[in-house]
Amino acid sequence: MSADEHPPAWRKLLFSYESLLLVVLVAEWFFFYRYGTTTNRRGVLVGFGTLDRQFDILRHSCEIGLLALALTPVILTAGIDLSVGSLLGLCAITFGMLWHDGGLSIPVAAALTLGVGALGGGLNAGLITILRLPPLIVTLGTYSLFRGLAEAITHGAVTYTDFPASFLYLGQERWLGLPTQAWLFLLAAVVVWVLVHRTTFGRSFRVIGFSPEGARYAGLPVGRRTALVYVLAGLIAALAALIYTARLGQAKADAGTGYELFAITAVVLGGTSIFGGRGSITGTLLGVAAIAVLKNGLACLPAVIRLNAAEEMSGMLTGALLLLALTGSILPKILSTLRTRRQAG
Amino acid sequence: MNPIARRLAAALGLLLSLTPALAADARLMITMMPKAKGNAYFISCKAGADRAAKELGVELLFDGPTDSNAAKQNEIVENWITLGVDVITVAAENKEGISTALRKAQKQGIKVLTYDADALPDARSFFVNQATPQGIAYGLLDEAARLCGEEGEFAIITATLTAGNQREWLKHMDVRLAEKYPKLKLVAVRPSDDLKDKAQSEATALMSANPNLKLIMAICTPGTPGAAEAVKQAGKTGKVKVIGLGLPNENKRYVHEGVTESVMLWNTEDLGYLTVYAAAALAKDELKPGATQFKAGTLGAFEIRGDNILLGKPYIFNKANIDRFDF
Amino acid sequence: MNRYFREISVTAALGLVLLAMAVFAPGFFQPQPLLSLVTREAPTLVVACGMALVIISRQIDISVGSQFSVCSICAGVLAARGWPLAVVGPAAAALGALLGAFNGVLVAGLRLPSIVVTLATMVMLRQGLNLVQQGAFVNLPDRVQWFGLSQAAGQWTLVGAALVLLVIFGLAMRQLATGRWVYAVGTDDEAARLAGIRPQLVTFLVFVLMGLLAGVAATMNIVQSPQVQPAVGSGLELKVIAAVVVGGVAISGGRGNVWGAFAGLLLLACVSPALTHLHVEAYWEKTIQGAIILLAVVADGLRQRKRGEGQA
Amino acid sequence: MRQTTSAPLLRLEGIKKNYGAVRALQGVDFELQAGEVHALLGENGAGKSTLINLITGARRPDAGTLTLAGRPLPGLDPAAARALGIACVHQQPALFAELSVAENIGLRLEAGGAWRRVDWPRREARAAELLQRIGAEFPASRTVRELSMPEQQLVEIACALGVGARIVIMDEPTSSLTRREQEQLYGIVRGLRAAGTGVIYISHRLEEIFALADRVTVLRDGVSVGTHAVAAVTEPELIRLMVGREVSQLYPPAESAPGAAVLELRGVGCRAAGMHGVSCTVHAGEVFGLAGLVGAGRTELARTLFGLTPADAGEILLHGRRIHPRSPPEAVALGIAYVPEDRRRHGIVLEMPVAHNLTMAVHPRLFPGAWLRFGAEQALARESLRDLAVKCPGPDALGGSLSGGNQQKVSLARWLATRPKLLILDEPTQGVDVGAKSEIHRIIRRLARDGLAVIMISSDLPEVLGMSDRIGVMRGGTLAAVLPGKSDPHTVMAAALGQSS
Repeated sequence: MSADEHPPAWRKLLFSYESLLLVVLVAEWFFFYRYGTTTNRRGVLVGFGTLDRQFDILRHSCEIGLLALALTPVILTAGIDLSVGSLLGLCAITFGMLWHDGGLSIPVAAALTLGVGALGGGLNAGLITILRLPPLIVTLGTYSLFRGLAEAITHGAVTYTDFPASFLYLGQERWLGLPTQAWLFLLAAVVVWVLVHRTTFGRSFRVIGFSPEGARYAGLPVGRRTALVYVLAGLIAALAALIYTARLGQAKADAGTGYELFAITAVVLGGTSIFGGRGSITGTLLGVAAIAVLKNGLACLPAVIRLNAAEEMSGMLTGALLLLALTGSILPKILSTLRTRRQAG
Repeated sequence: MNPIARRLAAALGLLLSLTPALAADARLMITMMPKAKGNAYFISCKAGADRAAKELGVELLFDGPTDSNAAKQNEIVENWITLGVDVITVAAENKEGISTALRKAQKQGIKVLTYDADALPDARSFFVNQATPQGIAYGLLDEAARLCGEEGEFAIITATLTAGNQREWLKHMDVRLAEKYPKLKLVAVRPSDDLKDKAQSEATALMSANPNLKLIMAICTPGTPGAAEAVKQAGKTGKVKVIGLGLPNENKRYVHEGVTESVMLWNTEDLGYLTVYAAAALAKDELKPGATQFKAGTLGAFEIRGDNILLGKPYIFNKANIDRFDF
Repeated sequence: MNRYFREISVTAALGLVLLAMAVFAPGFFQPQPLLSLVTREAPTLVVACGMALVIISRQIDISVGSQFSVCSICAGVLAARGWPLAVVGPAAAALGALLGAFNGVLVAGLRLPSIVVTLATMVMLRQGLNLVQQGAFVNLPDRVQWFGLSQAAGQWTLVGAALVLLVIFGLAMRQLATGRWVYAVGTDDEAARLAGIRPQLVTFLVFVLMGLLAGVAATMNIVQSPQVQPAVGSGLELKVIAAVVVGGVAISGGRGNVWGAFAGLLLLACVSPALTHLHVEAYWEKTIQGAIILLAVVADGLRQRKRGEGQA
Repeated sequence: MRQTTSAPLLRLEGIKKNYGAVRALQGVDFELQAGEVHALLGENGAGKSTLINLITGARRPDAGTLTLAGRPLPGLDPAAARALGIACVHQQPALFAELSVAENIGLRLEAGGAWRRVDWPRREARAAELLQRIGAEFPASRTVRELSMPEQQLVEIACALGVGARIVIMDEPTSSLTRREQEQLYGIVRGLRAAGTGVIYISHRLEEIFALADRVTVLRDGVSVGTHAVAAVTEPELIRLMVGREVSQLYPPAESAPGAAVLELRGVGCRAAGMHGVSCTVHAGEVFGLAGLVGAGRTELARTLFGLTPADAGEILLHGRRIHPRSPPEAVALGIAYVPEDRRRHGIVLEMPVAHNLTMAVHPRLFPGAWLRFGAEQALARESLRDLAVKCPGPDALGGSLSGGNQQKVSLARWLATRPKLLILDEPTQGVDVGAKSEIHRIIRRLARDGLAVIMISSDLPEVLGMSDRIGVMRGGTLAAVLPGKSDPHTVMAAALGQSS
């Protein structure tokens, strides 16, 4: 998690947080591959090792993955956005409504939904940049607001379904061997990666994260850049909403409840500093993968299945992993202080 | 609490000493998915299911979302598909949502059965029908009407505003109200987020907001004791009647105190028991479309109407009979 | 009294709401139901006091909801096994303190960001509880409810207890050196260190206190009904944080007090029953609560701008 | 001149202190008599602040002994130091922004247990009395966040007085005080000395030391290179001791003839910043010094020109064209550069590599289409570092790892990279050691010679007089007078204070 995007020397790369995370991920994967794969009574290979399972993991982690992508720039600017999950819900039902009640064609409805997402992000952005309010609180408010609107619009009741197969293809079929939404996710990842690591935008995000005052005095457009990350977050949340709707074939006001926490967890696990400035998209992707593999892998362990405790255990382990990652990230600091102490005493 | 200790020990033990994989035992593998794992209703279903599994000597996997969540249900079903189980039985949180996953399972040659809440007909072979949504709705409403003398105000406490089955019941009730009980007035529908405490607060507010409220109907299991507690604390026992869905054990004390008139529920243990038996039969091709009857172990024969295996009429638990049940 | 502008304005807003209720739905003020509703909020108030402290010390704790649940269930289980409340209560408090101490060690000791630490502990505690309890209710013996007192007596005891705690914290935060230290640490921990205060220790103790209060609140909650549900207290953290922030406690630390948090809590808590009384459909609830939070912070923002602090 | 034979109040012997690999102090001896003002001199990074941290107990020495009035002090911590009557006036006040002045003072002074009751009336009274003693005009109930920098400094001093300290350490106390406040401070210091308090006085302003101190100890590279009676040394000697070399003359001569008008102000004002009716012209190739008391509106004017607080009155002309910068980006695009006063908060980003700091203001030009070009960045960085002879490991070193002087150079280099038409320097040499100071002066000169219009804000009167071609004097938010470069200090001071001389 180095602050500069320079293509780092192999040493730096080797000892970077990302590579550590990669090792964890691979270890995880092989563990589950070894103990989560078997052949069933009919002699068919089943469990974690199967290609289907791997694709399912991919499909299941796309929405949270997207939200994590959306949150990384936000957290780089030392901000936070708790409202992405709720916004996903709002966008999902907006889409359903536009298509079902509004009678619009899928592409038009989708486009408008993205607009709504950007709008929702814009609301956060406005309150945070124009009124200079703490993001945590603003998005805590919109967290309730967006979910509330979603329920108010549908009276909580309406569930939009019967989407055309052409749309469901996006969430349930494969294209060029991969689940369709995986391609979209990949695209989004590349775009955000370039934005964060290869453009002056990403650079300014970090500067703002380290020192908003410094950024302002350096003549950077702090307001516009900060606004951008929240609008982008809203936009990506809307995209996630579309994929979610396509995967389940239904749009409902409770879509994406609690996703924000998973996303934040993934981002922080990926080595992005909650204090801003430090972090990388690669890390976030690895973080998402680590959590997804853990969650789905546990669900393939006989022991866990027999206890029907997959969700609980993955939750607990993810939490533990997060704490470990944090402690690990400050380990060097602790060691150095200890060393100086030793010199002193 | 040694069950806790046991669970934890088991969890760790099994995780560390990596048990022989599922394939090792050549038994049928039947899965059962509740709407929400934590929900006492489904826990008692599981009790029955376990009993059946033991009798039949099949492996039963019971798993589901901790909170009623359609997306998670799909993910778990898809996981089961890749685990290559023999039968999947589901209490669907959302008809359309789950069906996509279930069809996928059928394509893989996995038998699919629904219970408690149905999916789309083409996504499963049979539906173990404890009572049609209409049956539940009408049953509750008729009971309410009887208690209110077919007139006056009543209010409803639901699980969440978004819960699918709840909406369906409400829909049927509206119809019934319009055509049969014009003088009966539904003054409010309040969500309890499946939290007993919130149900209690809501009920309290409902009573003070609607002074001549005659009855509170809770259509989610945590809601019924919550509402009852509220009425009891408001000192309106008898004045405001409580009915609703609920398990005997959670409501016994209120029924005896006369706070809760009656609790409606089919025998959930039997539901679980029957479901597993049907699943096993389905896997062994003993249960085929067109059958009109099905014999489930110690419970005897059940009627099959179309592709619905009927559990029979819901129970009305009241002072008289509630002590005879323990679930 | 510019310094207490926020507290005053929130109280005023609360007053307005109550006034409106008095006009449009006087039924809202029937003593018994009101007492019941207030009693239901008593534990929340206790947690809110703790959260106010945490946020004043420039930290945050989103694991309180899970702590609350864990303490409730453990207390319930002990009570169900026939332990006397006199033991169960303190035990729950102690357990809470222990959980708080865990957060405290990570935040104060290792200096990890509290929002992430408590995010992790929140998930771990909640899922751990699900794992062992599987959602099953815990039935309590009758003597537990209302401490075995009459209902009215029990309710007044709980409300009284909550208010006493509120007053104690209100005074302590203003009148005791320790209370001021929390503010000092929340404003600038390095300056605090130079002033001879030990910020790490203060932060740690604040988290322990938060956990302890969660435990106390849990006990205050289980005595209100004959059953405990494991899902109890889910979502409590956001409710409390919102209340505290609406009450004028600055998320940036060092500003605000428990009185404001109290007003904020009441304001948010009366939304739901108020809607019921005004016969407004339930699905507006979240929207309105969100709007209140935003309104409060927007008010802050505008005021700061007027003071020209937005500049530079 | 006092007797130095009596047992010293404080003695440090063979003090060593390392931060990780950095060897901050390598054997420092220092002694302080009761009732003397002992100046501590040294370039930035010479180890002055480390020494203070050791005396105040904020840090522990790795080796060496501290003895207070003959009693050795092992394991000193802030609380203990305070109890022993050691007080420090920090350069950047370490105050609690959200709390009242009274409470700030109280938290520092009041001893006693955690569970004691706070006696608010006594707090308020005591604070008020202290503030009145140092002649501060703001009430004790005021929240510190609402105070200006110098006002906060006064609060610090009030704390030091309040402890009834036997030893008072003052770390560049006057760096942001107005002349009047400075005079007051001198009075206070003399008062302390008369009361038998030992004062350790740190400053970069030699004239101050000669006005105030009895003895002076010079630190260089973490070693004490000698203690002298002030009466017995001369400025050049001290400077030689500090930098270890002869600094020929502090102020390079003006060699350039002012060219065409670059900036023209006509009655410019900004209500929010409390600045109004500023009219003047700045030419290419001239250094336009801005003198005046702190709070007279100099920084405010700079911030207005830079678009941080947009002007709401009058007109600004750049090369004869009317401009109205509403935000820093606009100002930068117009060719206006502003090197701010507060280096660490505004000047550079401590956590980022020097290279990033250097290119921050030229993103649009250096990275067309917003695409980062690392090669170009490195090249530009190396070039800038070489140009201004910045001492640092390389472009990838973190800004925070540089010494104050070098940080200032980086902050300056960042703006030179924008090839500005107008360069505004705000206290360019504040808290910078003598060596770097003269280098920066030479750079400023060079820039002027190359035809840049430079506005230099400075509270260091000799600097203004030495560097400026013309001197604008601000008072009460407006430009009070424009004087020729070589005017004498008194006229400038008089203009700043508003007396007709």
